[in-house]
Amino acid sequence: MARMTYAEAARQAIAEAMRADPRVWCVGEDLGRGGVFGQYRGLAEEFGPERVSDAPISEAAIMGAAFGAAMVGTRPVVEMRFADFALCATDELVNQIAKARFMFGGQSRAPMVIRQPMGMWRSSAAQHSQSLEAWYAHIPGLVVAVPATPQDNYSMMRAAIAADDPVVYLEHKDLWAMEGEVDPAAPFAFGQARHRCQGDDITIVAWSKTANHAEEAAGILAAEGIGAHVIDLRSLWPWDRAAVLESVGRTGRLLVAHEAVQVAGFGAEVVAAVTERAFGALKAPPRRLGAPRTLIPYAPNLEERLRVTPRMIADAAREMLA
Amino acid sequence: MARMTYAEAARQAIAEAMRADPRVWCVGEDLGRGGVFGQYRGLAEEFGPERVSDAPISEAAIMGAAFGAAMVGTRPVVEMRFADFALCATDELVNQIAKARFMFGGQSRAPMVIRQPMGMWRSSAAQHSQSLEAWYAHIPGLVVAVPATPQDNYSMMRAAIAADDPVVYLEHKDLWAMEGEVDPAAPFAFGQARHRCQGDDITIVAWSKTANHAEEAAGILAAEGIGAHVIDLRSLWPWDRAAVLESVGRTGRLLVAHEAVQVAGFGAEVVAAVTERAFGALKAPPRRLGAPRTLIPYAPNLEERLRVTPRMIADAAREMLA
Amino acid sequence: MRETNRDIGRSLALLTMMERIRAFERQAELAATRDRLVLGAIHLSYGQEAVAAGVMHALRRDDLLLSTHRGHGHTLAKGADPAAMMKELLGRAGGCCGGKGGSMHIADFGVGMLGANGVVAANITIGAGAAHGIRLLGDDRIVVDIFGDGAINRGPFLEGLNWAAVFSLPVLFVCEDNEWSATTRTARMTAGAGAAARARAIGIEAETVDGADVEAVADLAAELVARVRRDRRPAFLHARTWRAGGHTYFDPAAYRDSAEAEARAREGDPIERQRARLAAAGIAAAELDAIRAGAMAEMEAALAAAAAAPFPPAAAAFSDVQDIGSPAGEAY
Amino acid sequence: MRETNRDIGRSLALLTMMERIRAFERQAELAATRDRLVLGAIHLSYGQEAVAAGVMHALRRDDLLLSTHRGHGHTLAKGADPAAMMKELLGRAGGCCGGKGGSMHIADFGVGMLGANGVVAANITIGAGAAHGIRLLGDDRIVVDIFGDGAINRGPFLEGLNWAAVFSLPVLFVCEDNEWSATTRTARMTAGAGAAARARAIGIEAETVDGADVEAVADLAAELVARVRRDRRPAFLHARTWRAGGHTYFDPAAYRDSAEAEARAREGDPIERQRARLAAAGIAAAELDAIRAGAMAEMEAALAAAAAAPFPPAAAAFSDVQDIGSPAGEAY
Ligand SMILES: Cc1ncc(C[n+]2csc(CCOP(=O)(O)OP(=O)(O)O)c2C)c(N)n1
Ligand SMILES: Cc1ncc(C[n+]2csc(CCOP(=O)(O)OP(=O)(O)O)c2C)c(N)n1
Ligand SMILES: [Mg+2]
Ligand SMILES: [Mg+2]
Repeated sequence: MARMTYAEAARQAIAEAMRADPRVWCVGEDLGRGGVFGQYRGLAEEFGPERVSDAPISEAAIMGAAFGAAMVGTRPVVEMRFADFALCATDELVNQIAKARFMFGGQSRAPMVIRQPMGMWRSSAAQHSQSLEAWYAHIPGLVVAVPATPQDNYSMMRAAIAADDPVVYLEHKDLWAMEGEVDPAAPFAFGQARHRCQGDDITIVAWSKTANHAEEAAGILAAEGIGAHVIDLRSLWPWDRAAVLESVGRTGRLLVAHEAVQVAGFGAEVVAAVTERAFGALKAPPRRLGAPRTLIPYAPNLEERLRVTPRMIADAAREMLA
Repeated sequence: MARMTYAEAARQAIAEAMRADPRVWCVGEDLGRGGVFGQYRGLAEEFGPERVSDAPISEAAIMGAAFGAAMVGTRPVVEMRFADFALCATDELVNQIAKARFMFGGQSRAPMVIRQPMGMWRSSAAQHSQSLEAWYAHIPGLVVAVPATPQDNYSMMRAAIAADDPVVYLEHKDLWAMEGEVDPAAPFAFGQARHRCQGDDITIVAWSKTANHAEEAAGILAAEGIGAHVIDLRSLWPWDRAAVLESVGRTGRLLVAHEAVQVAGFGAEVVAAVTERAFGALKAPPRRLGAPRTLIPYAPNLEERLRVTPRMIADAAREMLA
Repeated sequence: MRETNRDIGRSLALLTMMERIRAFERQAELAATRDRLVLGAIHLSYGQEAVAAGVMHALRRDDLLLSTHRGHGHTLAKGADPAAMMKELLGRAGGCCGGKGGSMHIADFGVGMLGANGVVAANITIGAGAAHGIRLLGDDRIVVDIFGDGAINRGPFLEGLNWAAVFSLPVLFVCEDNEWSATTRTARMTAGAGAAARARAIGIEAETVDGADVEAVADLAAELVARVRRDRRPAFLHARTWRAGGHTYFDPAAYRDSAEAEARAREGDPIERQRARLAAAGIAAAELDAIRAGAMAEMEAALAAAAAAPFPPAAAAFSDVQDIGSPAGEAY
Repeated sequence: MRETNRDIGRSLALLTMMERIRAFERQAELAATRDRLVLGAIHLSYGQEAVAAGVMHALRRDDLLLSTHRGHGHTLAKGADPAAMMKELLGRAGGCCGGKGGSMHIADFGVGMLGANGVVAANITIGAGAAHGIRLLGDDRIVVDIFGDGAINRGPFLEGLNWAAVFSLPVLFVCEDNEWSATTRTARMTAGAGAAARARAIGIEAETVDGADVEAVADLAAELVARVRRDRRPAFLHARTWRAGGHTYFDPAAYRDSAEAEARAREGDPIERQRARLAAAGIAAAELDAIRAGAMAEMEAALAAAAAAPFPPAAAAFSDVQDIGSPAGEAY
């Protein structure tokens, strides 16, 4: 048990995996100087430049070459710097990495972690702020990780590196400095949600940074006597539908909150899947809170306007109980 | 009014637009010989190689260069050959084309039609069969067109070329040879669904090829005395939520069918949006029919296994009424 | 005369491989056109067989290969079983990818063939990466990464070559230049002096060879493969060849001047050239004919076996997707 | 002495522009560090001002420009209003993009500046396309498409240059080679002889210039711009320069040898060089100082105006997205 930041938790997870398995290596731009957010600090010094490798500004090659190296038995951690730049390597990720094992009839594997720092972060504007987790959940072959706390960024990074599947690993840039206790022995499995707090009045489903907001909202609601069960999905494929169904079975109310654009966001999947299966349990219409279908502006006041806040979550929950 | 194929309908729409407006031009690989599906046949002969332009195998440049040309006032029709290859140009489409007007504070426009033939088509396997319409619906700045008939492929292509927005134009490869009547004067506006058939028992929402299946399913159901209201959305952004809500208000039952992977597909958005707004009207849980979250196999028997068929739609509707 | 015997042996082996490739593809074509057993597109390499035969001859079985949509010849020459390949083309159980990939995704990891690719140029970075993996693992294998002339206009050509050079990776890039990109003459859409010049500008030594001459291809490939294996850095082989047929089996190639196309195909037929060379070296016509007949018989048997094989079991649609969140468990 | 007067006039104009660029960026830096009015990253071009000033001097106002994340200098030199630019950096109403783009997306279509870009190399194909549009429209404008040395390792470099050459487009590509890609020395990640050699291999004539010498840049740019305008085909200018500061304003660049970095910055300071040249040509120090003071005053006023400007109205978050399906109507 130790206190550390979200960035440091993943860094330690990687360092430990690299110590344990010489096939694990990291590759991306500027990693030798610790990475653009310092999330690789010290790793090049410990493991050398071959295993913590700089890269040219060649996202397609970073993704494609890491995939080739994965097929021959290494286990790359790929750094995309900003989730937005992964769009320079979409063919490699979606047409190649996600599909190869199936197309080749099981002959190949792509044990890769594809780190894509995402989300809005201090006026980064439209090309450095996106949250595209719904895209990757839609693509067979990919596992989608959306950690929200230092503990989960440790446990999930360990699990992602240990996985034989390609894991799209979406860290939220606004969480790098978040501190928390980390227990390296804490169990984790993809598809198991974290229950942030219990309550019988409403189920609030969220992930990534918004899960922290949901927990905060539950605090506001608790002070008013409303019990919210907050479920942090942690991974979107697989996702813990069972936990959500169990909770909605008790509360009868479902609110899903996320930072991404609401239209065709993963919140739609949660609402649809739950409504299909637990329609009879619902006491009120389910509801989503996501960003409007507009682009992310630079001006801080406009950027703020698009954020889903704890207060918005609490307000929506209250309305659903009214 | 004339009888023609789906491919020919779009071809005529383009030819007419090019005759009327010298700024309209087409660009993509092999267009000079009519395009890989013959959907540009004769255009190079009529308009010359500058306006029906071949391209190197450079999807990123096709997309990026067409965007640059659009910003200076031309109106490109961009051919991606298979929707899957558009993933070689995702940065250009999503980070550049969709965002530029907003990022530049309204100074620029990207009047472009981005043709992406999609869908399963006679054993084309995992890299030539995808349906990713949900992705584009999730991206602010983009209009998403999914025509299902010759008439709509005519009217919608005309509207797409006339639009000042970038339109992701997804034709289904399995429909190229479909014949039907085309009225060039038929009105069309993005966001207006087509009512394929009326009925008061269940609302079936679909688009692209699956809308034709839904209509067929309605025929099966009608023979059994079940009235299905089949709504072909035609565009997914904007989409005709009002029409769907009106229908579900009458029928109380919503079934959404599409060829794409069901998980995080656009069907989830339709179910979620309707449930949020018309919960009280629903008499049964809404339901989706999409592909399982697996890759598209080459073997014809396996490929067939992933298809949503008219019979499956009819069966699901019947179950919902039981 | 040991030397000469060894040379003749190699020459016969190269001819045999080319005959097998052509016979395989003829049967594949018949399976598509006559038997209608192939639904998807298949891309034949008629006239280009010398590149596959000559380059693969220089490789060890544990060396690695990545190829393109036009990859039957490369795959066969790397040592894959034609019956398993033919089953794959017909989408059958027992296909080398279990019938799930088909012609454009043919692969046989058992012989180091890490896959054809349906996306032009995508294999260039992946192949560089396989070599990167070899470097990290520290063994002495090398990678051959083949692509067409059309692929040199896609970004991964630049990114993959630069990657291989920067990281000093053991990969031989092979540009199989058949002058065509589907229905387009590649030269019309390609600026500058071509594939080899582009490679050199990225710091990779490049050599051009007459791809209709299988001996020349084999010689140059042997030299470059040895160099790559020894120096552990990339090299580039530009093989000039000619696509004798259409882009796919159903493309009549009506867009090209048929007199020119036929003349080029005739002059550049690597099999006829090799037969002539061997005849001149004193090999009896009967022996040469027997090689051809043997290849034909082998591939007819491969097609027969494939046509008799069952389709994959339905469960195959859900296997080999992913371990975590497998659709075999939860698909919706 | 008309000739000399004209030369001196140009020299003074070039100096003035460089001083204005530097003064603008100093104020931008102060806005970020001292005033905390800039939240997003800004990338300063200290030491690189000669490229912006020299190249833009060769352009007409209606010529077009596309630039990178490090684009303030280019934009200002193309003729944009510094007050509107500063408002953009502060995310204010009246910013040249209405406060919605910020530093990395700065644009002023009114002076032909079609945008900076937050994605390295993405502007290369877009700029080629702008030239394609000009070709289709049939007028005599040209495009300047600027990118850094790091951008030559991304696919769009190859695809965009090949496109421009194949379609014979009026675009001048400018590689602003400051030897760094963020915290990485570009040479370590770049194979071969560099930007100009790569351009030549794609059939584009390329010239290299000392980017610290604004007169040399202006001379070469004038020649290449005239050539592009006349011949309607692409050319390539490789400007060698040095990033005097960190990658962003908050990067202390601790990863580089500070003695080398400082020496390079000192020797390569294009403003000091131009001042020395003008002093040697007889221009009084007072006149040179007045140019600097004027630039400083102008940019202090720009910052003051920006800091006083209001933030954009809330509705701006929903405008300029799309006409059809606009979020101003229906956003969810
Ligand atoms: C990225 C991409 N764009 C387009 C295609 C369609 N396509 C398949 S093969 C081909 C021509 C390829 O030419 P070349 O690389 O020379 O190989 P060849 O077919 O001549 O063997 C094209 C355009 C594709 N498969 N992938
Ligand atoms: C595709 C992409 N990858 C990575 C980045 C992050 N990034 C921003 S600037 C930069 C360095 C660019 O170097 P160069 O092109 O030489 O331009 P300079 O910063 O030196 O002006 C990097 C890696 C990006 N913006 N886009
Ligand atoms: Mg070719
Ligand atoms: Mg640089």
